[in-house]
Amino acid sequence: MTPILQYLLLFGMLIATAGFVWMLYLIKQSLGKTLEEPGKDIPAESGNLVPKPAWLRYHVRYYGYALLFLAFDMEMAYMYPWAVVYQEVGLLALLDMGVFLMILFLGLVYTWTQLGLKRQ
Amino acid sequence: MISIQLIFLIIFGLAAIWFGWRVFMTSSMVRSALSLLASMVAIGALFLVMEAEFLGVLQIMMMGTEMSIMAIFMMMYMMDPGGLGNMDMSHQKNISIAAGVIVTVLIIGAALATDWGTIATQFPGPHEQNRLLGMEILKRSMMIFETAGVTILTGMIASIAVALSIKKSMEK
Amino acid sequence: MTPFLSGFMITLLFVGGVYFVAVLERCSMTGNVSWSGPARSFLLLFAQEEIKTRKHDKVFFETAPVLFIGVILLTISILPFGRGSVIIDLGTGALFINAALVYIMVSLLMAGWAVNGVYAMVGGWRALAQLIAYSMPVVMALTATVMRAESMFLTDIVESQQSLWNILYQPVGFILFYISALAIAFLPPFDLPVAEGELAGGVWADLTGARKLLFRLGRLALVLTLSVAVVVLYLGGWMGPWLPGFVWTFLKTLLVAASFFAVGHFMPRIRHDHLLEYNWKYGVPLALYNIFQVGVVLLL
Amino acid sequence: MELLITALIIAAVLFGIGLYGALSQTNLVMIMMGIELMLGAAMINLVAFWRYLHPEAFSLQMFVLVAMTVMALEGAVGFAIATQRFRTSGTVEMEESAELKG
Repeated sequence: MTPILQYLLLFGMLIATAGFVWMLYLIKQSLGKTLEEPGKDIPAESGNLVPKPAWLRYHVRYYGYALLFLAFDMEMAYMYPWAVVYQEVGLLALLDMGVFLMILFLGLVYTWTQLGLKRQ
Repeated sequence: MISIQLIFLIIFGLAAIWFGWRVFMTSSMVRSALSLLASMVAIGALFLVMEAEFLGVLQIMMMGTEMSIMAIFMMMYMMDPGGLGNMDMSHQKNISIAAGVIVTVLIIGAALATDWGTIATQFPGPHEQNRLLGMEILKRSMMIFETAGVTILTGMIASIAVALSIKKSMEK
Repeated sequence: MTPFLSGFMITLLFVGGVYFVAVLERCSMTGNVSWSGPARSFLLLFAQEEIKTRKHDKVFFETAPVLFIGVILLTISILPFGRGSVIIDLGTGALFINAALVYIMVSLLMAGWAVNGVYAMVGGWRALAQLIAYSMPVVMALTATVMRAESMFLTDIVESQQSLWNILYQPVGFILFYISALAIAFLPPFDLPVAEGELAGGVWADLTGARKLLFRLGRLALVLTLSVAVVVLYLGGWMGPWLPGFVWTFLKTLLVAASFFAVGHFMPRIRHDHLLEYNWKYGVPLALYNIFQVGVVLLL
Repeated sequence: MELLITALIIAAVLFGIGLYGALSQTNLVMIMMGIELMLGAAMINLVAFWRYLHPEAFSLQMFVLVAMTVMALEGAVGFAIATQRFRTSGTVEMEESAELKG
C-alpha cells in the first residue's frame, strides 16, 4: 500500500464513523421526540435551577504548567527522528541528545526553583 | 495518483482557509481557538497529502495541545468567553482588509510569475524520511538543533519569569 | 493470511474485546460478573430520550462524540494484532498513537464546553490538566521503544522484542506508560474529567441517549486500544509459544485490561494538582533517566 | 507544476487572513492567533518546496521543525505577557497598553 492510500483509508474511516453516528441519530429520531417539560433543559448543578449561562471567566490554576508544557513539548519533535537513527550513529547521538536534554532539564529545574510547579 | 493528490490538496486547502476565516468571525472565544485548531489540523493534512508524513502527524499532535492551551488562556482573560454579548473586538478594519488582500495578491503574483523549474518525481518514503531527517539533525544541522534547544530554554525561562514574577514579590 | 481474513479477525477481536471490557468495567464497579449487563445498559441508553441543554453550542455538541469515537477507531486500525495482520501499517505509527490520543482530550474539552453547564466545563478543563500531566512521560517512554526498534513501524517495534520483551528491557518506561495509559483512558484513579463524587459526572453529566452511548462505547474501546498498545509496545505483541499470534495478543490484552480495572478498584482518586505535580517532579526526570538507560544499554 | 502552485496559493490566502487578523484584532490572544496562521502558511510553503522541488534536501524539513518551535515559543512567551498584563491592568486589550510602546 502506498502512503497516500493509507492516509485515504484513515480519512475514509473518519468519514465512515461520522456516517455511522449520523445513522444512529436518525434511528433515535425515528423512535420518538423529547417531551417538553419545564426545567428539563437546565444542566446538572446539584439540584439548583440556574438559568444563567455557565460560560464565564474561569481561573485555570495550572497555567504555570501550561506555559512550561508549551515550551517543553517541542523537544519531542527532535527526539523521534533522533531515536530512529540512534543505533546507526552511536555515541555521538547519545552525547548530542544528552546536551539537548540537559539544557531542557535546566528549564524544568528553573521552574521548580521559581515555585512554578504548584497550583497557582 | 497525481489527480487524487490535487483533489485532496484543494479540499484540505479550502478547509484550512475556511476555518482560518472563522477564527476572526466568531465572538465565542473557545470556538475561535478550536477553529484555529481545525485550520492547523487541515494544514497537517496538507502535509500528509504532500507526503511529508512525519511533519504532518507532528503538526497535528503539536497543535492539538497548543490550541487547547490557547483556549484556556482565552477563558482566563476574556470578559465574555462564551460570546453571548456579540462584542466587536476589532479596530482599523478597512486598513487590515486592504493589507491582507494586497499581500495575498502580491504573493500569488510572485508564485505565478516565478519559473519553478522541474518538478521532482522521486522522493523518499515515510520510513526513509524519518531516517534522513534524523541524520540531518545529527550531522549537518547539529548546531541548529542545539541552538533550538537553547532557544527553547530561553523561551521557558522568559515565560516563567514574566508570568510568575509578581506572585513571588507578593509572597515575600 | 489474506488481508480480508485478517481484517475480519481484527473486527471480531475488537467487538468481542469491547464486550469483555464492558463486563470487566461492571465487575470493577459492582463486584459481580454479569454477562448480560452491558447489553442491558446499551439498550437502556439507546432507548433513553435525547435532552439538549438550553443555549448549548450546537457545533461542538454534535462534533464531540464523533471525534471521540473516530480517533479511537483510527488508533486501533494502526495497531498490529498478529504477524502481518494490521489494517494500516503506518510509517510513523508510534507518533500517530500519541497524536490521535491528544484528540481525546480535545473532544472532552468540546463536550464539556458545549453543554453550557458548570460541572461539565470544569470537567473539560480538568481533561486538559490531565493531558499536560501525562503527555511528556508517555512521549518519552514511546521514544525509548523507538530507539530500540530503530523504526516507528509498530510491527518493527514488536519484532525488536524477539529476544527480550520491553517490559524487562525498560521497566521504568513500562511503569510510566502503564500509569499514563490509565490517565489517557481517564480510568478510576485518574477519572478527573468524569469524576462522579466531585463533579456529578463531569463531562458526561448532561449528555443523554445516543451521545452518552457513544461516549461510553468510545471509552470501552479506548481501554481496549490502550491495552493493545501496552501489549504491542511492552509485552511482545503476538509473540508466544504454541498458540497462534491472534490468541496471544487477545489473552495479553485481556490481562492488561483486567489489571487496569483492578488498579482503579483499589486506588483513591487523585487531585488534579497532585497529578500535575507528581508527573512533572518525578515522572519527567524518570522518563529522561529511562531514555538515558536505554541509550547506554543499546551502545554496550 | 499545478500542485506546487495550488499549495502556494493556499498558503498565500492563509497568510492574508492571518495578516488581517493580526492587524485588526484588539486582543493580545487574538493577535497571536493571526501570527500562528501566518506561520502555518509559511510552513505549507516550506513543505511544498521540499516535496516538489528538492526532495533530497532535508534541511527544508529541519526548517519546518524550527518554525514549529518558533510557533510554540511565541505561544508561551505571548501567554506569559498576557498573564502579566492581566494581573497589572485587568485586561488584555492592546489598545490600552501604551506602556508597552517603550
